[in-house]
Amino acid sequence: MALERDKHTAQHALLTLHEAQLLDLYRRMALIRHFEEKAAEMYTRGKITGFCHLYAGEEAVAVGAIYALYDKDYVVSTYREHGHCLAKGADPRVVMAELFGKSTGISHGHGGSMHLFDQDLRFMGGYAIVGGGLPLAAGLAFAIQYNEGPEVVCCFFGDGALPQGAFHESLNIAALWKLPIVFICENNFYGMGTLVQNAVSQEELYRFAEPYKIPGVRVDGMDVLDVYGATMEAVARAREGDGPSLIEAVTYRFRGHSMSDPGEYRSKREERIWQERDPIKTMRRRLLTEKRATDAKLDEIEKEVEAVVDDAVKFADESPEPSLDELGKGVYVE
Amino acid sequence: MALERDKHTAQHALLTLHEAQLLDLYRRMALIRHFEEKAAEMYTRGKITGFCHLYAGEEAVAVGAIYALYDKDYVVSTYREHGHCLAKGADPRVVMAELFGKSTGISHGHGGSMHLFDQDLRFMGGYAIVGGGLPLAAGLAFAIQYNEGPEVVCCFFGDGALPQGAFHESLNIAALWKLPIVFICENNFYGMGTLVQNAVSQEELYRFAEPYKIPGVRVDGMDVLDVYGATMEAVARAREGDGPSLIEAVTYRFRGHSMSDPGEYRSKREERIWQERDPIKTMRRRLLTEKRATDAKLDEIEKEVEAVVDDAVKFADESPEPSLDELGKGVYVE
Amino acid sequence: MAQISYREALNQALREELDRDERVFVMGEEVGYFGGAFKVTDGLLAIYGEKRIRDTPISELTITGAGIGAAMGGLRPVVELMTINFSLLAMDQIVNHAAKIHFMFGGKAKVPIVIRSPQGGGHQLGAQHSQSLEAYFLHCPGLRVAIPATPADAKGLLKTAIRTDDPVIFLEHESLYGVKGEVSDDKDLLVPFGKANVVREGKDLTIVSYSKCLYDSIKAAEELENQGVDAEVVDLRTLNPLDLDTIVKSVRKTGKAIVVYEGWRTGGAGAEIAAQIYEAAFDDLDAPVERVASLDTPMPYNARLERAVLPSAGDIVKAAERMG
Amino acid sequence: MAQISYREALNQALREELDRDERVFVMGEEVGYFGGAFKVTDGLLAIYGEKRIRDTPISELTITGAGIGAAMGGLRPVVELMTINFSLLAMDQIVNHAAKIHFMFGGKAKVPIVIRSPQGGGHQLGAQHSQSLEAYFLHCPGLRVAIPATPADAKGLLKTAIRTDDPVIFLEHESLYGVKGEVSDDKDLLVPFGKANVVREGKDLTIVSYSKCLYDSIKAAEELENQGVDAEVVDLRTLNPLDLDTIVKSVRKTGKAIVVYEGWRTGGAGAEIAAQIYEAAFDDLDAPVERVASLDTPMPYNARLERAVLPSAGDIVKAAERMG
Ligand SMILES: Cc1ncc(C[n+]2csc(CCOP(=O)(O)OP(=O)(O)O)c2C)c(N)n1
Ligand SMILES: Cc1ncc(C[n+]2csc(CCOP(=O)(O)OP(=O)(O)O)c2C)c(N)n1
Ligand SMILES: [Mg+2]
Ligand SMILES: [Mg+2]
Repeated sequence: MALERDKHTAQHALLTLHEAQLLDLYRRMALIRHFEEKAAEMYTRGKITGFCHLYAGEEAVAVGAIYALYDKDYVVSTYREHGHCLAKGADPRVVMAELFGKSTGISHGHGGSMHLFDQDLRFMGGYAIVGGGLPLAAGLAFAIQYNEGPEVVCCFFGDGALPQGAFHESLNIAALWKLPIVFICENNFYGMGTLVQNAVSQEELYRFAEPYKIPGVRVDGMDVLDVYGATMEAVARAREGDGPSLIEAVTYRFRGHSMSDPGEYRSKREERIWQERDPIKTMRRRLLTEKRATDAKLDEIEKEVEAVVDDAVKFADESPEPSLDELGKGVYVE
Repeated sequence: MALERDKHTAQHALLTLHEAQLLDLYRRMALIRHFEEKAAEMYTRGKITGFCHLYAGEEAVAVGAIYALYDKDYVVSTYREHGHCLAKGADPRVVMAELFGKSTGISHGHGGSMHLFDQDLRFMGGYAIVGGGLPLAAGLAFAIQYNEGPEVVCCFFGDGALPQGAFHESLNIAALWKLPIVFICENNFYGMGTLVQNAVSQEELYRFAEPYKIPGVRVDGMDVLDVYGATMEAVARAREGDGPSLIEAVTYRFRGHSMSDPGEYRSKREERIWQERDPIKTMRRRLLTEKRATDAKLDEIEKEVEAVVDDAVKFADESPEPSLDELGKGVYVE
Repeated sequence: MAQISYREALNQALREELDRDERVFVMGEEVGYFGGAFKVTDGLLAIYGEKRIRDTPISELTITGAGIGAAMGGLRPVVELMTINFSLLAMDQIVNHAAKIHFMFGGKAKVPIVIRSPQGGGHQLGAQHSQSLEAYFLHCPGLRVAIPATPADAKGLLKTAIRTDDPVIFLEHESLYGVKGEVSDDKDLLVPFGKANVVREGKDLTIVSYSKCLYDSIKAAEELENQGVDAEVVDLRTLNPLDLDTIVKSVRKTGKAIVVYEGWRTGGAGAEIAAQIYEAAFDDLDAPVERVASLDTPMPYNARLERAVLPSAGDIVKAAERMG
Repeated sequence: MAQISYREALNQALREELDRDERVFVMGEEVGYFGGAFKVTDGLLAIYGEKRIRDTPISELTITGAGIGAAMGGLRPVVELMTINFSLLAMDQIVNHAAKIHFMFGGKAKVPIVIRSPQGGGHQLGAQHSQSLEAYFLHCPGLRVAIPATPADAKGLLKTAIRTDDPVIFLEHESLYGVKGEVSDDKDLLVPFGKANVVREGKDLTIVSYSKCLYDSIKAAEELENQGVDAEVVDLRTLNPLDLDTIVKSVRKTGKAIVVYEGWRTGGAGAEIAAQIYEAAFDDLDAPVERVASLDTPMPYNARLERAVLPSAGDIVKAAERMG
């Protein structure tokens, strides 16, 4: 599939970002990848249960988009949200502990893999109802506008969410009220086993922005700088009061839909093609080619994040489970 | 508001339709108008209760569109459906009896003004949930396609339904599966007291067809021939297996939202402008100008439909109410 | 104290809370220029402006969801769903989101939203516009359910709802908006959740009810008085929390209970209330709890049929007679 | 007769009905190429093709509504909602449309749709993916509600559901798909709606249950046997129609009843069943009916907490002990 957007944004980002920033982008992606690989291992070993949807392959989207945000900006995500949560600054320890169902988990073991949340980080939650996060994100953006705040909301969802009524309703309300929100559709071509062309009557998903009179762009979701650049533009627009945008990030999940899906509906060939476009390898290649980093430095980062993830597993493993005394409690604030 | 579509379709229809057909169109519109005026009177006299949403002013839409259908084609409508039901061939007696809540009513007095239905006429119901009819209509179209039938479905809904999720979901599925359906959005500028530009981020509603890759056109909903012509095209397309279309018919309701709404949110001036575009007067003028009918003939039709409506009221009035013995029955088929 | 209508009482509560707390805002279809389909929000737009009195498109799912999001973002939304029938379009946001978020995220998120909506039959609006759906919300931990019968409670409970940090489903009744009663203008007077009101004392029989059925219950109690039966009438005010103590205290005294509700009989809130009465006061009961409710049928349009489907004072009297 | 799983039994029912009646088709997310999220429709696409085994976009409201429309157009749709949690997006089409259409249009329309959906907890899927929502559908006249526990009933009830002219909510349980049992291959064997099954006879206590809780009930009955308590176990099979006769006959005999259900305790189907038991057999009851159900809380992810939230055989035994 041809990407219609040219790469000048990515190129521009490469030129304007400092070396430390470029390495930071690399580090974040590497952290997510290692985290997800470890999560897969822990799932296989029975430490993690329930549904576990990994983000491996899609790191450039969360990292690139969230890098365009300030800390005070909000993120809303789906059940495939480990990456977004880590990119927003969550401590891998409490994320892994949540996957382990421990009381030290970011959602106190109540949420699990699909329901990470941190109010302080303004990571406003992973939601397991496809399309469910969009209205909430519009509401957060409404609150910002109401308070005349400078923040924006970045709302992630999959190609599978596009046919949901909530998509249309939320884009309409956001456009009508010029809410400060960036909708990021992670088009990884599949919703479970369903190809996007069997779910949406239009394959160029960004075109769904048109009737609402808001900008719609397609970016290379395997290129962290392209995602970053496009999100910067959309965020600036939202922050200036010019309303929402829709970004379609074309990407690919390297694993099955969840840990229990062998992904038999995809061809080995297709998987190989996309693996060659691995966002982390791509970034590494580019940093080396453009001489913005050395092999040694990047290896060091990989080691570093590996250690961080190992520590997170240790923390999660040693943490206690929530107490049975809590049973039936915590349902109401009051 | 400028109508972007030129009138060649209307002109073409005028030239190709026989005189009997033109008079038939006129008769249908006149029947609906008289019916609605009588319904208003009966409501004021307490013969009709509940919600009663009149179609006066919008007759050209139902009549023009449904004239493009065969008897076997299906119609799905809203709570403002007296016009569609009559245009589809319902006997005014049983429609009026339904409004009176009588057992002879088209829905046995169970439905009332908002819930007319006749399986034999393939008038598949008036629904009172805004947007609720669209998925049903898509399902009917699916059944046609499944049976490889020649029929099409014509689904009417208001501008107010456009922001509903069901609109998006239904257009997507209809487009994806190339269902034989014509979506007709009656844009009368208001959903209750809300102006369309305060509800939809795009005033040119037909543009919502674009992302689904289906045709979208705007027609003059005060011109029965324009509506007829555009619907003929959309129906032909649907019947040939080329899928759905979206028609936006720009129109105006001459009365309040329902009998209990004085319509204070609209200016007298605005109302006057639209009253001058009365679809029945327009048609009369045109038939006379083009010498396709005489004043006497048209007056005769008016008299005729008046008598029909008077008879309907008499029938309704004299009909019995459903028996209390039926209480709690009729909930299940089996 | 002034004699005002249920509608005005709600309007007053909204004004007072809008005045008290900048974070409170009202959102819904026709709440602004139109003043609300039932005129509950009449006049608010002129005072508070479009920022705080927000007309929305017809998008129940997203209006509700946006209210939840706004609540998570620090505001205190009062979302009006024009009638409860349309809440069925928003069930995902209500049940899967509003009710879950606080718990599911380990207690760190809160959703202080009020979803106001009128419900009920009696106006020949037919099957799709006459429902009473409190049972759905009662069967959903994480939600609070308030359902006032009187103007004073309408005001006091709405104020409490707005100040509560949990999501509240606030159910009004379409037939009650014109009902008048004494309402305090004390801006700090709240009616607490979970405190039922014994509106009539009696020793022979307990009639438990809420919302519009309260009036049928009172009327029945008056008729029963003529038959020498002294009925106590309890208005629950909120279904979650449910004030079982007050109910049980009454039933212990009278030995008989009738639960009156407008929802469909089967699976309605009255089934739960009855079950709890049995569980707490089985040995005190002289007869099985009677349930007086709507017949299990979609609502017919015809007025006579509709009247017969709905529970009435006469039905309550008959139930009392059945209990001997 | 063959020993097959609940999943295979459902699959067999679908095949037989697809073979029998050209109008039957299956529609839902992942029902085709993927074979169903729980593999219930596995293999059907290859046999019946895309026309009759239709994968859909993720649009629960419209999938359901389109099913209703297709039913009105003369087909016999079997719509799969991937899990019941997503039915909350389709409540408007289910409650406002499917349940109303036949009555509201004066009896001239019919909606022979089956909406199949798995529900239930126990797999650490958290608050948004572990619900049991039968109570919502029970509280909606116009719908039928089938909820099989065994492979034989899964097959027989699904066949009946498909042949019924009313809309049927057909609730499966995510934990039962692998359960095996004897299933007839008689293509004309239907399990009728409204006939409960006494799966274990006993004289001391009646345990009324359905779906997965039936197995907990049987296990509890076995444990109780060791304590010298002879429990009768009734599987309701359908909640609407409800076979009150069979329940009451049993309760008349035993004088004690426990209702076991996986939905939240408050406002659950068990409240209605209990209320009907009291109403029909008050004088035969030696103790109040016990309800064993899920705690009133969103489901926690943590496995230990989840286990404690769900009703268990142990809870049933304890309830029996409480009754003395
Ligand atoms: C409303 C709803 N319907 C169905 C599901 C089951 N489901 C979970 S994920 C998924 C596919 C979603 O695909 P997409 O949005 O593309 O996200 P991806 O998994 O590719 O990141 C489905 C159907 C759900 N969780 N919610
Ligand atoms: C889901 C839903 N929300 C709200 C309403 C209340 N309501 C009835 S008609 C209406 C306005 C609809 O306007 P439009 O679709 O433009 O149709 P028109 O009345 O102009 O023909 C509203 C808000 C409803 N019936 N259903
Ligand atoms: Mg996807
Ligand atoms: Mg309109």
